[in-house]
Amino acid sequence: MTMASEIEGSQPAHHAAGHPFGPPAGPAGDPPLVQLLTPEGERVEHPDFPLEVTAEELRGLYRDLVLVRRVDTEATALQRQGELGIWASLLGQEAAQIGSGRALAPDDYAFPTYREHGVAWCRGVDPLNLLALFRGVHHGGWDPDEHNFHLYTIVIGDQALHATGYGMGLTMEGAESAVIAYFGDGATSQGDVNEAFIFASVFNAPVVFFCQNNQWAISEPLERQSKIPLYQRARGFGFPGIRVDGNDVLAVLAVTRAALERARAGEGPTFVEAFTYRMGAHTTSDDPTRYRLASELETWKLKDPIERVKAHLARTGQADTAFFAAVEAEADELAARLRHDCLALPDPAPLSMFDHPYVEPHPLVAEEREQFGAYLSRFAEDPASSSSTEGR
Amino acid sequence: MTMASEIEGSQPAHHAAGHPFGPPAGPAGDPPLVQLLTPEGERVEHPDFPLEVTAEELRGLYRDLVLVRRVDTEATALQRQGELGIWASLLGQEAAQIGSGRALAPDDYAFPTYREHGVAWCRGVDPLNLLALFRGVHHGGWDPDEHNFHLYTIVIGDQALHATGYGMGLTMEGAESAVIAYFGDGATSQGDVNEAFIFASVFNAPVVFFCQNNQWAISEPLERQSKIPLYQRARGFGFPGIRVDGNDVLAVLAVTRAALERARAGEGPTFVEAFTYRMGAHTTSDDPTRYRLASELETWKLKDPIERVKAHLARTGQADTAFFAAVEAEADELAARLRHDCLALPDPAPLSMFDHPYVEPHPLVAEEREQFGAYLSRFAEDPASSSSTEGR
Amino acid sequence: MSARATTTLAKALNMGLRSAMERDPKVLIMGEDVGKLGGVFRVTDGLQKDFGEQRVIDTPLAESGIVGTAIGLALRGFRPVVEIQFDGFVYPAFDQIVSQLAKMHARSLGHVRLPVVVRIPVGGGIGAVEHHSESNEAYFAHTAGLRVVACSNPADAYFMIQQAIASEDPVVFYEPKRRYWEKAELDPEATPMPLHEARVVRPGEHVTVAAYGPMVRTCLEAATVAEQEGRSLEVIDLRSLSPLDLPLLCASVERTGRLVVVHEAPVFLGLGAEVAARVTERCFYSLQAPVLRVGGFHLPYPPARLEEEYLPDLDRVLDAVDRSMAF
Amino acid sequence: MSARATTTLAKALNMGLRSAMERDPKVLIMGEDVGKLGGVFRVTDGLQKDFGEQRVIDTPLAESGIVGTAIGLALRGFRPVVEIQFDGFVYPAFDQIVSQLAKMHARSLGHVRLPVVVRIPVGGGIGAVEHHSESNEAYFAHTAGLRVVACSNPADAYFMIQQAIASEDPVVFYEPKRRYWEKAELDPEATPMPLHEARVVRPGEHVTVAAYGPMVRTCLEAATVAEQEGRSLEVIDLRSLSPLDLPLLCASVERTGRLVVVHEAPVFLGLGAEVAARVTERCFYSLQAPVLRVGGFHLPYPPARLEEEYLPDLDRVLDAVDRSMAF
Ligand SMILES: Cc1ncc(C[n+]2csc(CCOP(=O)(O)OP(=O)(O)O)c2C)c(N)n1
Ligand SMILES: Cc1ncc(C[n+]2csc(CCOP(=O)(O)OP(=O)(O)O)c2C)c(N)n1
Ligand SMILES: [Mg+2]
Ligand SMILES: [Mg+2]
Repeated sequence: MTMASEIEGSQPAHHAAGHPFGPPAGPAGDPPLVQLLTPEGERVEHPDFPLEVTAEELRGLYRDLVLVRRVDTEATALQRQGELGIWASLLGQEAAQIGSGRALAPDDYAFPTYREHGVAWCRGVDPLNLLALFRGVHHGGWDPDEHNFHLYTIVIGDQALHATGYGMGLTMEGAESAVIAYFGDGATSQGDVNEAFIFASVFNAPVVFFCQNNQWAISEPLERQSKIPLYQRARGFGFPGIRVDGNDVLAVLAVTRAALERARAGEGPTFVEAFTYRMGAHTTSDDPTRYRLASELETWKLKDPIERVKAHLARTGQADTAFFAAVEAEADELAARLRHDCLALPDPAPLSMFDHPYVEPHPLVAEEREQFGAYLSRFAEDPASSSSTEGR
Repeated sequence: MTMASEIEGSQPAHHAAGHPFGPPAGPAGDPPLVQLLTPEGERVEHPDFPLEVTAEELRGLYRDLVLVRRVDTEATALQRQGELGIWASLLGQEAAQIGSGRALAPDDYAFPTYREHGVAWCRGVDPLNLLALFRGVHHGGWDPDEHNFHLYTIVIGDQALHATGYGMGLTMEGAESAVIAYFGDGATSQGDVNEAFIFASVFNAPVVFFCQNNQWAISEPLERQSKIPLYQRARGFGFPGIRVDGNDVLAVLAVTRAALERARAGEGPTFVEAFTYRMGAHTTSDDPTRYRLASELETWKLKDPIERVKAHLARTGQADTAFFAAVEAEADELAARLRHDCLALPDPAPLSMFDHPYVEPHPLVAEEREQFGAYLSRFAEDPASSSSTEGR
Repeated sequence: MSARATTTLAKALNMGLRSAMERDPKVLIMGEDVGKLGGVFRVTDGLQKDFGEQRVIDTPLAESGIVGTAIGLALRGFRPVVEIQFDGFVYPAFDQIVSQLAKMHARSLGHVRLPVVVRIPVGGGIGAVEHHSESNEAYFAHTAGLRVVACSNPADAYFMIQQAIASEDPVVFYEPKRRYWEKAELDPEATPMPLHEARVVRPGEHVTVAAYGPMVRTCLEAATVAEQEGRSLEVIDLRSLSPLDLPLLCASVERTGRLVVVHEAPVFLGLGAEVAARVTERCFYSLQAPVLRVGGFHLPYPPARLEEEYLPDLDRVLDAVDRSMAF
Repeated sequence: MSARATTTLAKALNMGLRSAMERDPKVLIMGEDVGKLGGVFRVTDGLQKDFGEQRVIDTPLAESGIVGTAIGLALRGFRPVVEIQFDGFVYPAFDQIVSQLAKMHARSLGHVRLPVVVRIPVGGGIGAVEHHSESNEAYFAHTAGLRVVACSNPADAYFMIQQAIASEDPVVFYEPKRRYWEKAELDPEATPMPLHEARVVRPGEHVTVAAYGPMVRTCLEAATVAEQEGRSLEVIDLRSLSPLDLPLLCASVERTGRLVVVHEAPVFLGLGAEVAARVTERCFYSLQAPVLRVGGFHLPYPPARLEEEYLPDLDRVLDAVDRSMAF
């Protein structure tokens, strides 16, 4: 199999006579999928993506996968218990995120959506920050430059342009690093994402467009966004697209590495479609039973991103039960720590909301802050003066 | 030559070893161009686009071409004389507009930009309307439904979505007509145009996306919008794209007809790139000497869209000098009529601006109208009360 | 359906949409997740099942695309009702709304009509993450060519959505998302008042308090508390933000001599600015105090744990009433 | 360069941009046709030639893309100055401006700074086709997180653009397009006043007239005429629309007792609404008349042959002064 077919899809080269524009375009069947580890945990080779992984690296990836899933489970539980306002689960997408996150060099920069908890993990962002965000303590408390990991972006697609601009900046500076822009299948329909493709292509920006196709945009299946496989979108913009098994951490690692390498080498953008599945609800507010069949989930459970790594590690003797138990224990510890720290998160002080609307002084903000401070102190001095039925 | 190569471009099928994503994407050289009439006026055949044209039809097309160029020249002159605020010339794009405009069936619907004077002509819109628009008398005075020709859209790309929505409506009604959306090369960079591709593809809307690639978006050459030929954009969205010689009225007619037929037959959208050249300035306000070489224009003059039809008609004896003279005379007459009518266009009455902001009554508009009316009458009664140095 | 049932605001909207769709086959619903899911707030629940995928359309995830194709559908004679999933996601469609939807009727010298409704769940108070709690009505109210309305209760929701759909002009229709689940009586047989009229929801003598959408209930609660302190507030539900029902407002202010305007949107150039400026111009000699405004601060909407502080509440309304009375 | 030369406003902007680019290599210019062409108004004339294609960037034709990538560049430490070709074409970028540019500093708890300037040639009066004559400053002034300024003369243009570029906050920078070719003296060595302060451009006694951008000259002309009629107008150039320089405004109104606010934008929720509401609140007892507003009508901007009627002019300003004096 040549890469070109993977990149460009397998469109028939000739059309039926009498149809000047060829046969009607439709789903192009099962396009090729780069895979290095089968769902059964068997290591397979791919001519274009050779990958050497040491046992230690492999165990490290396994640990990442397990820990971020545990963070996710704990966050979902915290939400159920009323401690978070909402939570967007990464369940099922661990390999896509850890594989791509671990492909990044320290100087590379990542632009996430709201679901990239696994990537945040790889970039050293304490998951407590993510809990704090979904708890409503802040909108993004980490320093992006400390982690080369931008803030979560909630408006679908907006960050694709930020990533592209950042990449243009890298090119101008002659920096040899790359940018990765995360987004979902639904996001491919946004104008901004397509404009990002154009800017990245025209300015040859070192950007990897990493699309986690988890098959759903809330309740809408992929057919609502595209009639052809998403990775083929890139060819309309003049750069390569490739589909990788998003539940295969090794394949994602290898393909993302290659794409980043391409970017760093000045060869421009690449579109990586990580073919995966949102195993949970869109967020804790969502009820997927309204729009999809339980059987779909069952099929995907057989392709679980963690199970296959575990099976491979065990089968090849690269890890023993003690290792698995240790990771499990570490996960429990992490979860307990996060739960504890989350419950201990102080609510921000009321007046702190006036801290950062602007860098420089702003008379209206200063005035409102002062007035509101005075107003609050009146209540503090004389709580009876509050007529509110809602307790403050 | 098979159509598939025209539709999909001629990307190499294999990549250099060691480059997992293939060779860096770049301009794909000279992609195939559908042509039925050479610049020298020679009729050539194309396997996918057989076209029968009677001598009468051909003379009709010639007449269209000459008349719309004449309208354009007159409008430019009127602008130079201060009678129009600005004019966007179609010079050089006559074949693209007449070829596509004449491909339309009466029930088809066209969505123009601000430069589609040739298409307007085909849809029976009196050019006086266009002069009035650029004179500043109105923003679009014709009834779109009377001509199945929408208003001029000035915001780049917006109309692509309107066309798509209209097409979705046709599908819902089971109507067997099609929509054509006009836009330029620059417009392909707008999010809205790309979103239109997505909606049209997903809803299989009967839309022909007709892109006049006139090589320039004001001062920006095509390289600022795309690294690959524009017709290839479509393949990223799952529908066919094709490049046609936009200076060849017959090729444009044949290709557009086929694309419209495809749309009417329920086969969805097509992207037609009419490869042409903006022979004049962007508008009368523009100075192209600042950004492009005169030699480029000279090259394109050799491919003039009208000359080749004239040469063909003359050479094949389908028209004689009397015919050419008659068309010339008709053009002069039309120009004289337009000039006369343009100069006679009354300025709209001041209060008429309050006529159509809303369909239904609106108290604020009514109040402002009344107050402004009263204010104007005060001046009318007592002009001395105006202190204005700018005469009213 | 039995008259005078008790209904949530969300359900009332659902009933209103259904009724409009039954009456006119040209009415369509478009948006993200409006089909099987019934919208993230379930406002379109069951409509796709009953009216089919051609009339209740799950669109690609692109707001400009949604509004832009809705305009195209309207040009073909349909009456699309567009759902924007949350207030903060209307901005990608801003160009289509402001440059096309608002202006096309004028541009065409009246030939083209675009009876499109853009439904926007608006405002905060639901503990959401960023972009899900915005109050952006001022942008659209400032835009000539649009009509902007906001419902505050189930009965209005039911009638106003139908009136908006029946309007030949484009309407931006605000739904107070934190009131979606509040119940009230709804008599579908009642005769609705005109879409663009305001309503005195509680008569009073000392201070007029004008609000709309989610803040109407807050102001009513403030009026109840104020009464216990011997202050009689007249609460007006503006309902229509563009155009404004000035006659009703001015009649009230001429009686009370004082006006407080309340909304969640930031005060600076919020709707209250226009109400204040216009009422002051008309009722200059009646006003005993300047029109006071209670609204959000000049900040991006804060994280959820601060929204209770950020949003105007009963106490801040009463505080403004006090300040007004002090003049 | 010789001090105190006479310069057009467009040229002054060009000089200001050049000076900022010379001072700081991180300053970039981005937009449609800003390179070889020098922008459709020639404001960036010659800059690409002198600073290269890496610093003066002709972008693809997509405003959201321009602002979105400018944000990315700012995240990398650049200071992009974005040109929007005409006022009516900023809307495709509205989401990036309102949801990202305005909010990212707050979102990041202060970690991220976005010193991006969005230049917008604004307003009518040049006989243009649709979308080329809009006054949309109220949208951005209502948006917390943005700063909004408007220059009215060459000297201010020269200094304000540099101050805007130096600002650590995002600035929407309005340029009065019909004044691009008006000349005035410019001393590049002068010490500029702070960016967010207003200026009394003509002192007076009877009525304060506040304006900004293209209307400042109109108001100065009105003041000249009024003087002949014995009326002394104090004309204030607001310069900064967000934040407003209220102290200066109020000091004037406290002296004159009357205020007329003038802008091209439609009156309804135009900047004058905020000025009126806020000044009335602060100067309630000083005002002899309600704050009156002169602006565009509540209509999509009309075709060019009607713009002279649509736009506020000297007579409409004087009419408002008369009405104010009549209270
Ligand atoms: C501009 C915009 N419109 C709508 C939404 C509401 N919304 C949040 S997530 C989502 C679906 C996103 O789907 P996809 O891109 O596939 O990402 P996923 O959630 O599956 O990871 C929608 C519609 C939004 N956040 N932004
Ligand atoms: C959204 C928007 N941005 C900018 C402009 C200003 N503008 C008018 S025409 C034009 C270039 C258009 O180029 P192209 O699409 O190739 O069409 P052409 O003018 O060549 O026919 C630009 C930038 C506009 N009209 N709309
Ligand atoms: Mg998804
Ligand atoms: Mg062009």
